[in-house]
Amino acid sequence: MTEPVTPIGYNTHRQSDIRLMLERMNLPDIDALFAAIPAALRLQQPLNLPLPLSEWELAKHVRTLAASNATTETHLSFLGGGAYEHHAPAVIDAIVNRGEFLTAYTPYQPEMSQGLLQALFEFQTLLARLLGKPSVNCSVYDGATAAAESAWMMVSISGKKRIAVAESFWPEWLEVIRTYMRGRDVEVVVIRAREEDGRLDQDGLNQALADGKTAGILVQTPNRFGVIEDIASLSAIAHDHGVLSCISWHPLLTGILKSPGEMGADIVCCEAQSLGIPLSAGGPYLGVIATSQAYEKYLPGRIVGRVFNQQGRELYALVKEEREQHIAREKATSHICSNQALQAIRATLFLALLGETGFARLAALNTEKAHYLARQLTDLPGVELTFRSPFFNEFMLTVPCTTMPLLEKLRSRCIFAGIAVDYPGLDRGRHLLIAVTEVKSRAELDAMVQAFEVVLMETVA
Amino acid sequence: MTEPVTPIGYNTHRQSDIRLMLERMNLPDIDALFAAIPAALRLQQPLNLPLPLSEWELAKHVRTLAASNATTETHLSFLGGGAYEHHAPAVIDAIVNRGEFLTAYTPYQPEMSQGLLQALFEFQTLLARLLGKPSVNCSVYDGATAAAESAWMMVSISGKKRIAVAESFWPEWLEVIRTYMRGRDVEVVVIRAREEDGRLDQDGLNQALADGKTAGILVQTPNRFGVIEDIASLSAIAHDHGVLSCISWHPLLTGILKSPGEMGADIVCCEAQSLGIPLSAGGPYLGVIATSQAYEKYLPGRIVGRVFNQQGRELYALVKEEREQHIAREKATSHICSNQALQAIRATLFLALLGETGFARLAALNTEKAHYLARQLTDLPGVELTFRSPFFNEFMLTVPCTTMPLLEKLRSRCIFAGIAVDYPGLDRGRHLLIAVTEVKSRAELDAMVQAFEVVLMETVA
Amino acid sequence: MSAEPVKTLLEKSRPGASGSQITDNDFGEPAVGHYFDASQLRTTAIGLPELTESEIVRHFTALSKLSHGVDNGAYPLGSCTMKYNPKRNDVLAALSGFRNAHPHQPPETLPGLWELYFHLQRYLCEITGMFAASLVPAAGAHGELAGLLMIRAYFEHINQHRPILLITDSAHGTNASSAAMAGFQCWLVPTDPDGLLDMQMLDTMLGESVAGLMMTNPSTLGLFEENILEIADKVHACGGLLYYDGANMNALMGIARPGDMGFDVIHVNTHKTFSTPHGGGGPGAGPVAVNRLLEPFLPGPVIIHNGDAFMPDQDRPHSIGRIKSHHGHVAVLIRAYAYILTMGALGLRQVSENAVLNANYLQARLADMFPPVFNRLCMHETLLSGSRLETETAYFAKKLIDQVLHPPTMVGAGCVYFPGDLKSAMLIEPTETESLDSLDAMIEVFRDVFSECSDGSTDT
Amino acid sequence: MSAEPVKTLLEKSRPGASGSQITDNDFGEPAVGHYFDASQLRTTAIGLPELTESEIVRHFTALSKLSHGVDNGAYPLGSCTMKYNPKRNDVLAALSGFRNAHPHQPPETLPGLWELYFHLQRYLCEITGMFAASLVPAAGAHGELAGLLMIRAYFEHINQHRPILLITDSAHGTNASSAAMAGFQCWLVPTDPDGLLDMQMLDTMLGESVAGLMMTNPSTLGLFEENILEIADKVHACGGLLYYDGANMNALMGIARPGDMGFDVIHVNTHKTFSTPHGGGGPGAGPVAVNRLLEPFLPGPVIIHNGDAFMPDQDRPHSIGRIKSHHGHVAVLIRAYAYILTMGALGLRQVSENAVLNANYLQARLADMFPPVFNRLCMHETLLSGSRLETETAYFAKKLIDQVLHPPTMVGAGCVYFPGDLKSAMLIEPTETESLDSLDAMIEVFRDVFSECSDGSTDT
Ligand SMILES: Cc1ncc(COP(=O)(O)O)c(C=O)c1O
Ligand SMILES: Cc1ncc(COP(=O)(O)O)c(C=O)c1O
Repeated sequence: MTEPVTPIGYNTHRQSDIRLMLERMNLPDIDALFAAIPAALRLQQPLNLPLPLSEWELAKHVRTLAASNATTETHLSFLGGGAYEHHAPAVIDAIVNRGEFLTAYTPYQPEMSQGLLQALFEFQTLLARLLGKPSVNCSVYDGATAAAESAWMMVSISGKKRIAVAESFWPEWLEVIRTYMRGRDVEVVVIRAREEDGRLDQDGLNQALADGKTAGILVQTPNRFGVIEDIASLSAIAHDHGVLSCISWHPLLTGILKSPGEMGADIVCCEAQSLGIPLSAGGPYLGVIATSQAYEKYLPGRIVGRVFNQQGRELYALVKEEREQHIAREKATSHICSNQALQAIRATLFLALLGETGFARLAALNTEKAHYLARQLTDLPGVELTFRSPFFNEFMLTVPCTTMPLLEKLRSRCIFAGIAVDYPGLDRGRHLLIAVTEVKSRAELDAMVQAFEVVLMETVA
Repeated sequence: MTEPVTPIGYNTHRQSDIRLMLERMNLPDIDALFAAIPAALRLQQPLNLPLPLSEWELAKHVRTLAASNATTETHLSFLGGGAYEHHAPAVIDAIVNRGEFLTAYTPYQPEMSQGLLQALFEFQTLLARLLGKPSVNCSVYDGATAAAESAWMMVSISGKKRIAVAESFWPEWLEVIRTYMRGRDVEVVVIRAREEDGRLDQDGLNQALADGKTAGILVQTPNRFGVIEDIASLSAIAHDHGVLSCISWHPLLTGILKSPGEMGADIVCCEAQSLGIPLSAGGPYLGVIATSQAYEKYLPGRIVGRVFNQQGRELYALVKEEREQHIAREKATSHICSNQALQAIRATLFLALLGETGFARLAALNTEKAHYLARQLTDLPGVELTFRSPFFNEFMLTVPCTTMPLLEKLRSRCIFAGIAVDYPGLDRGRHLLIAVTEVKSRAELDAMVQAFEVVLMETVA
Repeated sequence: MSAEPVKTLLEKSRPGASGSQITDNDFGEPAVGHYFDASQLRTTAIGLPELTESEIVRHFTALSKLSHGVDNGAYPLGSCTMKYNPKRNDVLAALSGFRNAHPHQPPETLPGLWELYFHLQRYLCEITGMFAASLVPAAGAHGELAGLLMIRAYFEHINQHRPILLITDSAHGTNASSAAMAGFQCWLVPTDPDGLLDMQMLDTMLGESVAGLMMTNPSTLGLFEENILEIADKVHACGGLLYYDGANMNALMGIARPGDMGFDVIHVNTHKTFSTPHGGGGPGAGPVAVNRLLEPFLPGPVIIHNGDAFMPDQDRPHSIGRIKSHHGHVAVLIRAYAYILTMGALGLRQVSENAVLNANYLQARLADMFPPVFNRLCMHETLLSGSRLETETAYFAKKLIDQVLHPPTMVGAGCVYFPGDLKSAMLIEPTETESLDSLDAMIEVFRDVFSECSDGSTDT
Repeated sequence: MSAEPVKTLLEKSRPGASGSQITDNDFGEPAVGHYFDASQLRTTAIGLPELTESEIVRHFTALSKLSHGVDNGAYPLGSCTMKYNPKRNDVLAALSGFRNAHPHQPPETLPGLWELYFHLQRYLCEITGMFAASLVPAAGAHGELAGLLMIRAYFEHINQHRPILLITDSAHGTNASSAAMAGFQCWLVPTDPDGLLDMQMLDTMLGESVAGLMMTNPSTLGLFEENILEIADKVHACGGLLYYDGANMNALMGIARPGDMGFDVIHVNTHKTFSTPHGGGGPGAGPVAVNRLLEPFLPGPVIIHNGDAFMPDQDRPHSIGRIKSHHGHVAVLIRAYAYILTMGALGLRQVSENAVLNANYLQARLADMFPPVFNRLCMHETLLSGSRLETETAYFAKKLIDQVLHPPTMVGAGCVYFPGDLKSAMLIEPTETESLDSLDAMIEVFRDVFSECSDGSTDT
């Protein structure tokens, strides 16, 4: 391999720097540094990778890839299913792109990171209010792993290796919960949704909990049908059986409803993507877990607190690290190390920018727009709400034709009309989950209704 | 008008704040503050403006407007004519979007603005090297006003109210020079380009300068035909006649050629858009003027220097303000107050990011790609370079058909193939100015040639 | 603000460290010398610094830490209207549909740009009470030049020789220098003891050689020119025109309009009134607007609605001609447009109400230390006297800076003129985006520093 | 770093100050209570702060000034590979075509995403010498979990009961906890006096209950495990598999490959080796790669080239199943992809050469104060002994901070383990993006602070 003349990419040393450094270290050449690597392992050829690109070539290439994807800007999208097209105020990007936040590591050194730590502390404070539980971790990977980690918390707290999970979780999330629980040999019992209203079957739940071997229940609201669960009753059932109640909560719901903490949940987990985090085809998002002080020691991940340093100055710092992997290792509450800190700052900014009033208004606007569209669509012949239960910004329709051709025809009109849903007990291929957020104008909702009507006619006919 | 309940937009006061403040000031209401305004002038109705938009409505609206424009991303563009599609490294935006730079005012208070002042000082230093003159102002509005302000500098220095300007300036810029000179009753004498090589007619120039009444000459290189002028000879002629030489210079040229200062120019002005400033449909760009120390007092605009403050600390500060409008008022060198400071920082970043080596390479790459395309195109039947003079990244072709249909047909293939040029003495409607920069790949250049050939056939036929 | 000085890029330069990525694998390292006249080829280095990207990012990040913007705190520079610059507008201005459009594209390929321009022209006319506008001027001073050249062109058009322009003595420096650039002779109209234009002097100065009067209202002293209708009548009566420097429009939006006051031509500073960021000195934008009489003289492009398309008007034979290349400061104007659409009519009125409220609040609460120069309510800014200060104002300013408060505009540190004997005055303009908490904090710092300065402890 | 504490948002809150712009003129202020169960409706305030946009921008700008990133200076935290994070990659990750794509879009509407994923999978396999990869894990620890679940699934598949996992005693905390989460029992393999894996102990520990050995190479002590081929043979010989924690890949790119060393499954940390910003704790990404044997067990999505389209493989019956929602950290992975395309093969090799050079340079130049714990050349990081320091390392760290230098990783301030009696050791990893000037400056600060600490002046 011939030596390149100038440093490539982000390398910094010139040949002269390297020579000088080697000289000062009394080494003949760079190769000497790698003497410990057995000769058999030393690569003799360059890696088989494309030639380095200039910044403009790279930009053109990646722009071309990006441009080939459909997006919420190329299509009128009503996709939800756990990820929502909300507006992220521009302030968020402006702040999180500041190098002081973007290019920092985990704030192990509190003195170097007071600002970052305060931002995370504020995140915990605001999320505690939103979720109704005082102890909040400053993030796990996403809503799905938050649910899985919460399940394990219940197992750890109770010492019982079984959890009861609502079948009406997002299917993907249920799969993640299963993957995580399989690792630790925790039994996952699934509780059905009632066919009449799409809510969790309380009889089934009572039955499942009857033998006293369950650690806790894990329920999502709104559930995979968009239906809002009766958290208070479910938590009461759990508590009647002496088991824990864990709710996977859509954080915007607190704009209208009591927090899950207020309604009796012992643990609240959530996907906080809706709080100012772009869709990004699925990630990075933001998982959060909140619980009561008593269970704080079971929380996975970082917690920021106020402490006194060795010089007696009060400051923000990572606290309660004895739970964490870098101290407790195989006994840790979780393995999480890198988390979603920057997304947590995004969420903090989002909540601050909306404020109490704006947050409530946003939730109301989402609700109203979703209900407006639901009303218009159910005016179409044969289209009805699958369940007559309360919903927030996402609802499930039963349609008088198979969903796939319907969705495809709408897609050819640049509309992502929703997600096809199947659930045992419901007619196959007849259900659509449709999400509406504040960003849809009335004109767009009306355009959707019009297109839906036309395509419905075509498809039914 | 009814009082809105919450502060609208970026307003900060709540009704309660306003009441409290008025109370503290012993005023009955807001209206009292405006008592000095005659009743007849007080608006009785709200302004006729659209209702306030939410951030997402605004974004959608402006995105729609933006999406309706063609751009260098929707079209393969060979447009130049004074504004060039160069790549601006991403670092530039990341830095200039930092609030400390973006949201600062002119650094009147040096102690609050050392970083900003240093950045501008560094701009002056680097531009001085690039242009070959030691005294650089930290910006005027654009290349055109830089030329006009330079013309006035020559008038002020010499006391003579006539300037000789090359007719081969960008036509728009020539118009700006005329507008500016008309204000101050300065006579503008225009010097023709030679038909044989597109360069300034030296005989014409000698003649124009013969009567000794001209302040100086103002020549652009590359000129409006893409042709590189012989700066050294022109400056020598000017100096022979005892008049000043001012060159409007493309800053990237210094990557290959001697700086205009080295070639004898007394004043150098330029449009520095190519140094990391986006096209933005024409602005904001960056005008710069450089000159020798002796003429520094005639420079328009800000100059940053090192001074000692009242506490004896050495710092950066605005200096030589006695030339400026806020001190000299009607006797100022110029009226300029707000300038293009942030664009100057962009240019500084651009130069630093490329460095000596990268800058030379960039200029070479531009040259080579332009010459590559020129060779391919002139291989087509009937297509030739109008002038056989040296050019940089833009060249003029004579084509065997009228340019307008040619350009339009290429446009329908999403190619902006160039700018139609007319100049007295050249065949009308037969000339195209084509710019090529580093961002064009060989595949794109070849695609252009192919399309050009096809369309040429169609158009000639 | 007290960190170590930062070495310059050239001091940090490590020749050979950069430039490796400026290549194209298809073109290699081209030799291009033969394309040029040998005598012109460069033979020595330019002397540009060489650093890696990381070093450059750190350098400028460090410099930013030694700078102050409204994002960092209050910026009460009088006459500068340093209000919050909305981040959303920065994003919109950077949309590819604007950012990557080339100015020489055929006009029909820029419909979105023209639509935005057309409406912004209209909104600015509505806000100011004018008839037509051109967005092209690059800054306030540039707008002045455009406006004054229109006045000049108008009189040339009607064959009147009017070489003199009246300017108020408190006028911004640009007014006089723009007037000079437009070829006018400037006569200064003095300020009367109440801070208003001296009406008697105006009478004596007006005449057939006078092209008009250039003023701002509220004036640079922060006062509303109460006699404006009378002034306009007088100027018009003798055939002159009235120029409005709109730098102080932040006091009047939705309250009163220069057009209604009788002004014939105006400019506004988007980087003041319409919240576009000032970028440490610019770029700004200074749209001009005119009454019906002067419309033909507007510099291009002027965007018209033509059938069903928005387009630059190609037929403007009386225009004063181009005053800069291309279409004006597009990326700045987008922000101003977005600002107006966010605020709406009531929001803009609130802006002016709050801006005036804040200035008066400061004036009232600082009066015991810094009595207002003119003992009356002010508009969006207040001129305070430093007469009770026992130190120099520069020292006072330094002490404010030590408390991380940006000082107000003072003589020698700002670009306004204080007529007469006001060497120790300071002009404060808080703007509407400072909260009551922020104003109170500011007042407290003033109070602390004032009493510190009164202790005789003027050591440096 | 010594500025005033900043009040919290809640302390600054002014109820009623915000939220006005959260409306839609077509929908007004909707009342939505009736859509929900009355008993669930909220009756008290949530308690969110209310501030204006300007106040919020200032708040977080102020907080940022109390934080440190690689943009601010060297960040030599051992084991964290804090190198320069290219700005261009941030821009590319934010392109609308990625940023505004919904994860539930039909896969055929995301061709650009899959193409990028496919190639990134391939590049990572090429760099590490593995056969196939999944990009979905959210971070290094998540990659570990995925990898260990694959090992578990493999043994279940071949019906072997192997409950034990060997882990080096210097292993990162995540290794042990990921192993626990995957249901393994952890046995720690000790380090020998040379800092390498104790081969004799390995022999005694290996057996039929052992699923495999998890290690990083270079180790967390900064040393290359010279016996790796022998180790791999031993582990494989008794039927176990070898897990490679790729957090230290920055030492080896283009030099040697874990696949060639015999590792069966690995993860890499894009936020270390591939320059994606760590955002103050995350998000990162931890792609996993495996040999042919383990390929069927990879968690989805795995992108395949199918005819002429890139697509998620829908047919993976043996997959361990989903480990998180959706497709992984798209916005992070784009950056890693862009990084590799910018560097190319030679650039990546230069990275590792320079990273190792820099660590050794520091080791050599600091040796008189902080002798290396293991007296030999190190790889990309070096473990230094604090035994000659007359103060506590925490005090030394504080003094570095006073000089605005981010301290290296120390016990209690970082997430690595130092086996044995290394309480006062520190792990320094400069990375390749620190220049010689920067290293020399760092050395000088160390020297100053060291001698200060040796003067007995340990006052706080
Ligand atoms: C009253 C007044 N007029 C005119 C100007 C000039 O505006 P610009 O700086 O945009 O040229 C200013 C700017 O400070 C001003 O305050
Ligand atoms: C050696 C090693 N392994 C694993 C990890 C965990 O990676 P992550 O933080 O991405 O989960 C780290 C992170 O510091 C590490 O240094």
